[in-house]
Amino acid sequence: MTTLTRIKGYRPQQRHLPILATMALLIGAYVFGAASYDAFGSGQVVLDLFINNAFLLVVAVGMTFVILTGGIDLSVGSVVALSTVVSGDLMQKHGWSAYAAIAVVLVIGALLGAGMGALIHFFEIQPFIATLIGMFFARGLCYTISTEAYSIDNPTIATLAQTQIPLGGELHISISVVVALVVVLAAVYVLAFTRFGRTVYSIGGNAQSAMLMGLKTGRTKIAVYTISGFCSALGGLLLVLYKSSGDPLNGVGLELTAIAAVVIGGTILTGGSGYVLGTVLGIMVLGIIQTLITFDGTLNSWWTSIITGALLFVFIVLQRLVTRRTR
Amino acid sequence: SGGSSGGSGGAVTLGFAQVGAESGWRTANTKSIQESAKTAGIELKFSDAQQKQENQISAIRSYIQQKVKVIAFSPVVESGWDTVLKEAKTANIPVILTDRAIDSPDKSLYKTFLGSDFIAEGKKAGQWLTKEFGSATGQVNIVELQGTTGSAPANDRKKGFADVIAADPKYKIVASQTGEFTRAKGKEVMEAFLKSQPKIDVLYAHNDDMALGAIEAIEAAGKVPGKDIKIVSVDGVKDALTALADGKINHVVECNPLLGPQLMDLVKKVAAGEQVPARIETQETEFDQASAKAALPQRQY
Amino acid sequence: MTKHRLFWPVVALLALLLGDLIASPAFFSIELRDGHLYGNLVDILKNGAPLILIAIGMTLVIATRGIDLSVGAVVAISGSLACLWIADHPDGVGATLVAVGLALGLSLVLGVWNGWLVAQLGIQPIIATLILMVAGRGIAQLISGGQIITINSAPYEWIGSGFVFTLPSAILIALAVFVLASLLVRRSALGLLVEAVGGNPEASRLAGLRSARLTWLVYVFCALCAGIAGLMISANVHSADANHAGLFIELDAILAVVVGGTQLTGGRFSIGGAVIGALLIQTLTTTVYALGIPPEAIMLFKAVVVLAVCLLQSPAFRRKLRRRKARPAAPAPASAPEKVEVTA
Amino acid sequence: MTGIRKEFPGVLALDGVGFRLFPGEVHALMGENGAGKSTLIKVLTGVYGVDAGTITLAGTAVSFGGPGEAQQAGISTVYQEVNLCPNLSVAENVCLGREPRRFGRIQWGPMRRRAEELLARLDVHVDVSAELSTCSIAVQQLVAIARALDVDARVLVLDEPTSSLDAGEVEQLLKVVRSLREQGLAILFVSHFIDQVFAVADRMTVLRNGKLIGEYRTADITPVELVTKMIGKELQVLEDLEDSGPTRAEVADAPVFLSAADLGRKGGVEPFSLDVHAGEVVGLAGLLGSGRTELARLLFGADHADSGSIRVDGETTNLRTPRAGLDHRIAFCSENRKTEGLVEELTVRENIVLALQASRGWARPLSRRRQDEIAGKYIKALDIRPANPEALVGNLSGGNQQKVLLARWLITEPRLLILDEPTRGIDIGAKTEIQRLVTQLSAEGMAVLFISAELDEVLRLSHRVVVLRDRKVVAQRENQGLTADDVMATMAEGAVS
Ligand SMILES: Nc1ncnc2c1ncn2[C@@H]1O[C@H](COP(=O)(O)OP(=O)(O)OP(=O)(O)O)[C@@H](O)[C@H]1O
Ligand SMILES: Nc1ncnc2c1ncn2[C@@H]1O[C@H](COP(=O)(O)OP(=O)(O)OP(=O)(O)O)[C@@H](O)[C@H]1O
Ligand SMILES: [Mg+2]
Ligand SMILES: [Mg+2]
Repeated sequence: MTTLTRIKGYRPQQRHLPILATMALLIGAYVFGAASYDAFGSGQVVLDLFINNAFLLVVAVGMTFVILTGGIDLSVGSVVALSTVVSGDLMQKHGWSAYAAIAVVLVIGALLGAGMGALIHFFEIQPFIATLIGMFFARGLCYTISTEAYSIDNPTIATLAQTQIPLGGELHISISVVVALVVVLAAVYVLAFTRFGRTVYSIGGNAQSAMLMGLKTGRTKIAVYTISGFCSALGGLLLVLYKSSGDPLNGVGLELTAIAAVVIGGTILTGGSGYVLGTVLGIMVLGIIQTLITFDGTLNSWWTSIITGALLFVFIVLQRLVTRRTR
Repeated sequence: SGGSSGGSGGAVTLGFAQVGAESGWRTANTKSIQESAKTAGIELKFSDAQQKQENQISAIRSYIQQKVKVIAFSPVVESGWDTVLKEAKTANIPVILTDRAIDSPDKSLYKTFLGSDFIAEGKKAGQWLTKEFGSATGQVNIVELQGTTGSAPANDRKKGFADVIAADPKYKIVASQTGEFTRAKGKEVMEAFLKSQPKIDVLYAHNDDMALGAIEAIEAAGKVPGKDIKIVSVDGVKDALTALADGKINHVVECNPLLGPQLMDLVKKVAAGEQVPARIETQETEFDQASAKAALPQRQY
Repeated sequence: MTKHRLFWPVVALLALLLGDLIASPAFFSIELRDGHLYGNLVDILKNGAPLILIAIGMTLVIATRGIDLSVGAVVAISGSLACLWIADHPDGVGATLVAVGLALGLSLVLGVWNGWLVAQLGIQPIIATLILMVAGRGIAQLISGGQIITINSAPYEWIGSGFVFTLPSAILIALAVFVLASLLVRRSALGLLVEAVGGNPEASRLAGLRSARLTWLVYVFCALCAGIAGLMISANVHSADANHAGLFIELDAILAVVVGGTQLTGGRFSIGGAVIGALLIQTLTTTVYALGIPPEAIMLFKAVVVLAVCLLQSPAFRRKLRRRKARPAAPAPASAPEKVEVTA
Repeated sequence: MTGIRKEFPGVLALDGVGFRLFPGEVHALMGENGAGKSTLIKVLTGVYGVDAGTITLAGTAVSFGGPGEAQQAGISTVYQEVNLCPNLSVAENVCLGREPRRFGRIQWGPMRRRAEELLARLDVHVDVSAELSTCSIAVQQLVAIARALDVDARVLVLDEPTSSLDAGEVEQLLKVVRSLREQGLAILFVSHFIDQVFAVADRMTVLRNGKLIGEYRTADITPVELVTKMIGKELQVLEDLEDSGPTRAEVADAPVFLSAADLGRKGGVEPFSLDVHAGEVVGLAGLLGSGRTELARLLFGADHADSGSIRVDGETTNLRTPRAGLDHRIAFCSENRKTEGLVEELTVRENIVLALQASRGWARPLSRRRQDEIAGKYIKALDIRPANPEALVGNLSGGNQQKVLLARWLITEPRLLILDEPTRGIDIGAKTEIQRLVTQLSAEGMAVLFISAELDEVLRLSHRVVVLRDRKVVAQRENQGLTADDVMATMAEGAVS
């Protein structure tokens, strides 16, 4: 990487380094996979990464906003589950139309997020705790609605789920991927080109200063959690498309995966520095690790965990070394 | 490793997407599948989903990419498989379900189901109870240790049991709490039950591990498990059979994880295009003290 | 008094206990049975001991602005290794000591690993420890062969479910670690240095602190605490469950630390607060069982209780509450201005 | 503002303070460290609520919910500590919240240009797309001022805007302030530099210990009277400072304590050589960004040098970390007390003993009694207020925080004390005290490297002046008959020593 950039005579900005490093590592992993396993090199494997992780991507984008302000949102997994259960309940039990259910789910997600944001802003409860409460609350709601998974056979959902968008050759993506990419682009735009987005960064840089600079920090904080709640709800809906089911056990531990993706993507957990694009790459890293293991297909359960951890380690350490050396 | 692909050579390639390794039962299940694949000469592509349906789906997708001959998997949950199974169908790869069923109305998505029926297991436990306490007068106080809230075995074993005992009002579940399928939680919850419930006649545990934990709580409270409090549980792991042989548990309903050999037979048949029955139940029994003693020496897990 | 850092956590704990007393008067009954104390309160102490231990370790990690997600995995590894050794060796005090030594030794190594990633490579703690969290459970399963290892060794079981002078040995061990940690931290300069590193890492570096070494130390200590907790958990149920032992305990531990008044942003910490926090969480769990809250409602119940506890502790909330109460009573400010001056 | 009262737990910061500000005037708010100036400003702009009293703006009673609302009402403020976002670019820090937009989309190009313009007004020319954290504290301060000037304001509040600026920048700033006064703005100005205040203010209000002492027209009061009102007693000005130190000849005979040869760092300072004798005060002079801080950091080991070597007591050593510097009894008191100096949530006592404790290691704790003793001694010596060793440093006034930082390094009894802007934000009483201390310590054999934006101060204290320009040591002059103009000239165009 170092030599590559030097040849071009292009010095990447310090803050872009983690992203470039991650990208290079991803390409390396892909090349390695394609050389080692048949069928890995087919483009569909890359597209499947997006198809399989579309919902996670949306959730992680919301999480990126929160982490950029220096906060954290532990409730995302539960809100995802709640969204799938509420969709199931409304469509299967109460016979609602898909669109009405979708609207309600998104509103619920946003409201839950706003509630947590309000706890954080008005009562100065630490984000970790406030969203942990949200996590318990949303999961609890799931169980009260149903302890059993709904199988969703709503025709609209089925069509949305099974529509494949061909990309030429044998390649295709799903509608979820399109939704996820739209969310990513919107987030990139909001963070880079709107006053709100820059306020998000400034809060992460120094919340006290941001307040003294006269920025609307309170409103922004609440908004950030609202966005995360909304994204989780949307992620939940994509999961409904993915699995056609509403299961109260969905998304257990998802918050950690999302946080990990964001942080692997180069965002600093204390806030103020990072990019949505990094988050996309973070998801890809986690996805490709899993794909490599699946293609290998010889690992038993515990070796799967160990190798996942080891690959994570390799990725993170290489990323770290690359960014450090070029400094 | 790697580099081998499905269709090549004579060996049949089987892609198996396991739920995870969440319990000893599951590990025995995995082991049985891996070993019998070896003996049957089937090339096994194995993946562990770490209890996540998403992971299972993506594993199945990758099997489709790798063009394996047959796909088998133990569904994490019953619903949500239509999309990916349609992809498999389009790719002409037959699918076998193991251990748990799925609830898709489209039965053409999979060739067959091989596994157990959790509701039936709950029912068996209930039937044992009604036999055991059939002659008892007065109320029979039951405490129940549920599995992980929301999971299919917990839901079904609870339901099957409740259906049977509902027939007689003298059976009363006085306390029911989740023990999350673990010994530690089983013990912790039982400790609390023993304090909040003045009289407990029977403990029904959704799996053996919770029953084993509860036994320790009962002993610590100065009571005799199997006598003061009768215990019935599901699964049939070695430790539970030992406890059963010792009289600490009264009845165990088996849920057999060793379906590897049966599965490999099916895989070969399906790969050869033979017809197979749509549903195959694994061979399962129930254990009492005598049969536990007899079965113990050969118990592998 | 209300200014003391532990005041509100203790109030929250007492309030929860009071709620229990009202809901179920038998909750507090304690009797002597088989030569040891028996009752819900004893259970809280005994079952809460592992969480207390981990919360103590986690407090120090959090004080340096870190976080340790791998404690659950360390619990599983430590328990599995100890039980594996004991299952393979004839029982006795000697085997138990070896097993404990092995398990704690391995925990130490795991702590060194975490410390290396964080302090030496400079990887963000949450990710650095995530690696071990993921891989560690696999290692535990590798050790145990994926099966629950059941053991039968009285000396080992004593760690988790024994009694000393009618009191559960687990809580005594936790108490000992607590006293030791408190002494170590407050009698030496460790506490101050850790708080400085957590409060302002760059300033601490420029003040000549060896922050890498300190960071290393806290991760090792945390892993050791988790290792002991792992022994306790496995000893309590006479078996090692690599899959479930310590699952999600990191969340509970972090919650305990934060409820105990330590900020996740590092700096000032309170080990005593973490212990209170852990007891609070365990009390909550026992309450759920004792009151017979249905499993579907546990999460909602927890959400409500934790919310109440946090609001109670939140100065901002109390301020707002007071203002609301004060407003109708005294609408006019005490010293009204006599004359209005025109400015600007 | 009338009858303002503000109480913090344990501290009555403002007690019945009134204050008037008219359009088209510059009004100075004067007082010692901890008098309540910053608090008054924060109350005015809604950062703190008041316990009692009223604020009237243009005839209507107002009460702002926060700086945002105050800004909307036309009050633009530069708070005392640099309150900007280090992770954002300079341009953004200038424009944040008021970015030029089209259809809600931030126009980055115009924004950069606007920031450049605003900074140019203050004669600052930096790369506005650089991250703020890469800029020196002085540049940051100027950025904060530029930000405040950007608002379409009726009232401009400047809380110690000049504390780390050198003469040139100050002159530029005062020029801008005067022109804004012409435009009819009401300007509130806080500074500990009496001459600046007299140069620009029309009127002044004096606070002492949170109480209003009085309001005076600049024309009616002399500097000495003002200082007397501020501190409540006569101040003996220390004119005889220079005589108390060792003479130049003595110092030259003293052994060399530290010697740097071709020490340099890419992007920091170019390789330089420097000898510091025991008991010698070496002053560093240079313009903003000339590399004084960088040089100091290399000598301490805060940054790692790329080239050259350091010898301490004649032995070559490798100062890789601050810890190594500390072990060689070198102390470095950073110019940036907020981010590089203090741990705000710890107490005064804990901050004071931190470096000493670090050098002893964790296993040899200072006893509590010893800590109290040390803290008590320096609280008294430097007049830290409130005189409570258990107060949180974050709650102290800016000047008092600076004193705490100084105390931390003094107690390590270093052999080389590097002071980077030690008098930043310190009132005159304390400033003379610190200068006296430096002279005294050097007389006792301690070497001091003294950096200050105030050339006078440097000249008064130093035996030798090292001049930097464009991150390069351009001259080393014995301070014998050296005048400020001489040094200025060297700083500006450079010369061979
Ligand atoms: N948040 C706070 N909590 C407690 N005390 C405070 C707080 N802020 C300020 N104080 C106290 O109020 C008093 C006035 O402080 P202030 O910052 O207004 O002084 P100042 O006049 O600006 O001094 P300086 O010249 O050093 O900046 C000081 O004694 C300070 O310790
Ligand atoms: N013109 C500039 N543009 C961007 N960064 C600068 C500039 N000048 C200095 N810096 C940065 O500011 C930091 C401090 O520079 P340095 O502190 O050595 O200057 P100084 O002589 O101490 O001046 P002062 O502290 O008065 O600004 C360094 O990290 C340097 O990279
Ligand atoms: Mg001030
Ligand atoms: Mg400087």
